[in-house]
Amino acid sequence: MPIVKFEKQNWETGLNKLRRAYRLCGPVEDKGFHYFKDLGEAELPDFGCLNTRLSAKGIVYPQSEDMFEYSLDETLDDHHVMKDVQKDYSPRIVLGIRPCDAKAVKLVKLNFDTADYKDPYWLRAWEATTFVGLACDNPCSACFCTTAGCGPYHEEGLDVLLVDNDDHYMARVLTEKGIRFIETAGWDTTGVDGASLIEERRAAAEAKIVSHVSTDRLRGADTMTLHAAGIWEDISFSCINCGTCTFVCPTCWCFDIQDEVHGKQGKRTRNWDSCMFPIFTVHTTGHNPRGSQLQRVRQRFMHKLKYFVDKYDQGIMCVGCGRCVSQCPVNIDIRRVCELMNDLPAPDACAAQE
Amino acid sequence: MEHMGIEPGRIQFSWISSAEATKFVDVVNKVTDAIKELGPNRSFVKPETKVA
Amino acid sequence: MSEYTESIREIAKRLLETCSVEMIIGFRKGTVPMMNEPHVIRNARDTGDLVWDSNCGINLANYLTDRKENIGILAKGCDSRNIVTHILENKIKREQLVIIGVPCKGMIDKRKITRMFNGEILEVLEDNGQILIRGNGFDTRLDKADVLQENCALCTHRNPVIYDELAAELVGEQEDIDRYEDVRKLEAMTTEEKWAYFDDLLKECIRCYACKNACPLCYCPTCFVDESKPQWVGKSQDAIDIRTFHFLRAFHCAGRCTDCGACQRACPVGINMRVFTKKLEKDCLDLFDWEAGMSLESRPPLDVYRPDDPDKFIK
Amino acid sequence: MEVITADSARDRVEHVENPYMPYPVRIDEIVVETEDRNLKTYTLVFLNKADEEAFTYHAGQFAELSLAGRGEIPIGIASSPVEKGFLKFTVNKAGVVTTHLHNMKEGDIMGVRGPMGNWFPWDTLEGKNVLIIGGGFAFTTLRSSIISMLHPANRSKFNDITVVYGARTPGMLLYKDELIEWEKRDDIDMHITVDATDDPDWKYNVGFVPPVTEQKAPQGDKDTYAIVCGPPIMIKFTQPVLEKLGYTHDHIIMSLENRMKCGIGMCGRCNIGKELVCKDGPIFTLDQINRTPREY
Repeated sequence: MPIVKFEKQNWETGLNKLRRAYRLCGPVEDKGFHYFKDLGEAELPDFGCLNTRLSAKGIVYPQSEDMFEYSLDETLDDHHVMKDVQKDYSPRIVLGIRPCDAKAVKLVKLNFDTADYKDPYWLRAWEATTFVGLACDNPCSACFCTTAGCGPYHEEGLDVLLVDNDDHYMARVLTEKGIRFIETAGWDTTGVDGASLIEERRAAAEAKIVSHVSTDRLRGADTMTLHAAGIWEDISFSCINCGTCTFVCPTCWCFDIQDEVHGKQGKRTRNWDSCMFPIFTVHTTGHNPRGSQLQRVRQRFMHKLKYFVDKYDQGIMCVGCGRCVSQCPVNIDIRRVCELMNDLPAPDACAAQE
Repeated sequence: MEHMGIEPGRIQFSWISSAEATKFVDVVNKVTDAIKELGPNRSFVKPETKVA
Repeated sequence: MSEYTESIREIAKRLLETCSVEMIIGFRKGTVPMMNEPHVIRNARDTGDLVWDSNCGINLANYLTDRKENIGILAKGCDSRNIVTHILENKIKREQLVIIGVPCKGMIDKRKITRMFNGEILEVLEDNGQILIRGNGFDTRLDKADVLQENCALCTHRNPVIYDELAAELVGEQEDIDRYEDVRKLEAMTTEEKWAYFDDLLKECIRCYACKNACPLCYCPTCFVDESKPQWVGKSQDAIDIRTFHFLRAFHCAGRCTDCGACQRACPVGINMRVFTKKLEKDCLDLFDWEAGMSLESRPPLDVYRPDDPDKFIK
Repeated sequence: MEVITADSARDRVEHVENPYMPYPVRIDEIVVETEDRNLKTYTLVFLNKADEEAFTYHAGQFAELSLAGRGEIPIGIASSPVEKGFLKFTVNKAGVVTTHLHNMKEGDIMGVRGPMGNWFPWDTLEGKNVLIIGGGFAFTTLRSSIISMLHPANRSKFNDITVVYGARTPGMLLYKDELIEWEKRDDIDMHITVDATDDPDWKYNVGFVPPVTEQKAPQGDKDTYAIVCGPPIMIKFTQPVLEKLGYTHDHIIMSLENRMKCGIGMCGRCNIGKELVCKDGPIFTLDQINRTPREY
């Protein structure tokens, strides 16, 4: 893969050229936190942030999104018939997405792009987007990406990986989309042999990661044993059933579908949902298969660390971004839970044979 | 409501016994007149959901 | 306040060993700086896990709702007032509880401290009214008084109002505190300014409901935001729906809120939704001379009638 | 036995377009099924002929009924693939969507999205004895199955067909005319039962489904499969009866229900373990269910 180099002083000029062909989006500070936002005229992404408060998943998968519109006016020919909503799927660039968030997009794609069904909203937004990543030289202490199948210089899901190097950026161009990004920006790029430098920097960044998880025994663990294990009361006691962990998580994808009517005009929308909410699974009869806080907390961790592992064979459904760790209001820590699950002794041989 | 930016006077309270029919009519008239004078509420309305 | 830890462990151990309670609800040491995790101890030999410092801001009354066990619970001033409210509202029985009062010197504001530094904070310790902060590229000391949670800085009820045991000597209450400067500022705004202020306040809300779920008052089996028959509020990220959620939630706390700060502390995007509840709190104080959860003997203002009610419509 | 998952669904219609888009349909007929008027059967006709052709399904599958302005609800398909030109759904009035549906009238426009999920393992059942056990209003996809199996083109594919179907009272039985018709046939062994009745003319069984099953059902063996659909309490007491009769857990087939939204395995709420009830199910063998957390 080609590596090119361009001066930082030309960054803004390049972005201005890109604005003519793309919608730009990047991290912007607001009231002390960074969020991915569409960049206004002349607005620059702030690459100084450690990471954004919310993950980048909302770029491809907005928290609320219209699916259909319809009319209930029976004098119209097509009343009560669902119609597609016009959306902007013109090309877009996400600047400064961290490698963890990019890998997460790839994991989420497993859910929305299947052999049987394709989610048109997610896929079209994804196809329209070029992911320009920013390598992570100052990982946070809550990050555990290297043991979660990712890393500060990880390339999966990215079209370009930018490495900040003093007065210039090194860019590892990974895809066709990435080539178009570099060409459109018109930077004065020199092909360089930066592989060894990037490799060095990667090793240095990875060495800074202080948190780890062990996942080696999850795949082989018995689902029913994990599910019935005694660890869950201790893990779930403090949970207050808010959706913070799932909403800040780059890999959580659950959603709800809602109809809303104003006068005779209606819309069908979908909104992020959370397995932490009691009504997530409640039946019309009132029966709730996951009625207790313990059951819901267990579902979240079992989904990420066991069901997903078994279903897709692509590791855990977590990229180690550390957001849920640092933002959980009651400090439930997935690193601790993962260790507990991984360390759970296998059922003894006799029980397994039964 | 007023604290978060709704014009004063949109919410009114009254205590009317089920026996006080005249008072009820009186109060309803006064309230409707007062609200008509304020005109339609422009801020706290949701004519259509606005999402992505 | 970390010196409280030893005394709390001793009391907890004694209560469990003498079978006075089946469980102790307290805190264990957190896994990230400035966080502790609410924790339950059921066995006397585990009481060494309990800790107390300036990072115990979660309101533990939240964990009592409808519990059947006999419980020992740690209670700061605000926790104790919410326990009183829980008892008054029949969410727990006084006889079930052994309240371990923890005279409080205030909790530190994680978010405020985080914003003071450019790099990441790696370790926070406390030492005699000072907070020691070590991070990427800095190592510094701050006066705790300067980094208290907003509600703690304005707190006038640091001592538990109800307790069976005490983890330490009672502390002096803060005096000459102007609790409502922010509310008065808002009250002075024009209608349009108020509207714009709340628009800006709420624009980051992601409806994770951490505020309502961290609140010990929000224990309804089905919250109005979840109710579908009828559906009271839309579920999307529409600004009006978000505002409806926040101000209706605040109404449900009228006359019950102790300004414990749990909602603001829990919010992942840093919204100060206390500006809703504080207005109601101030009104309750001004109109009815009422502060929530101060005594088991008096009924809250919304469930009593008084001939001298200040509102004229009710007469 | 063949593991029943969507992966083995060879001839599924792939919705490459927009799997959330319902086909517009018209309510052609509404029949009140039960004396409490809480169950109505809707016959739906596609507005576009092409949609009808796209909607190829198997007995045991479900679809999302879509009501503009109210939402969607997953309902088992009660009509059979051998019945052409319409779809039938029997709907219990329970929640927001179904209550609104019960207030709709013939001629109204609504939507259908599907077909969804897997189906009863018809390939495996070929050449076998089939015992069908149903209770209450969980008889919809069983009706679909019976109609399909009795169809002249299909009947010879199966050996003995035995049906035990029960409801609280005679007035609560679904599809009464058809039940009586099947009762008269000699190529299906019908055992209709009610929990209780004061009707002196009632000529069928009285008693709960489990004991009636114990008396009337054939012994289980490797060539006999049981399909069980009904309320949880019926399933709970039927399972030991079937075990006693010699049915192994991989010969007991059940249809699960869970709260669903998307119906296509994406919204994430209906899982039991790693299986999604909407896409990997709703049909599972008891053996499969045993290996899954019971979160349904």
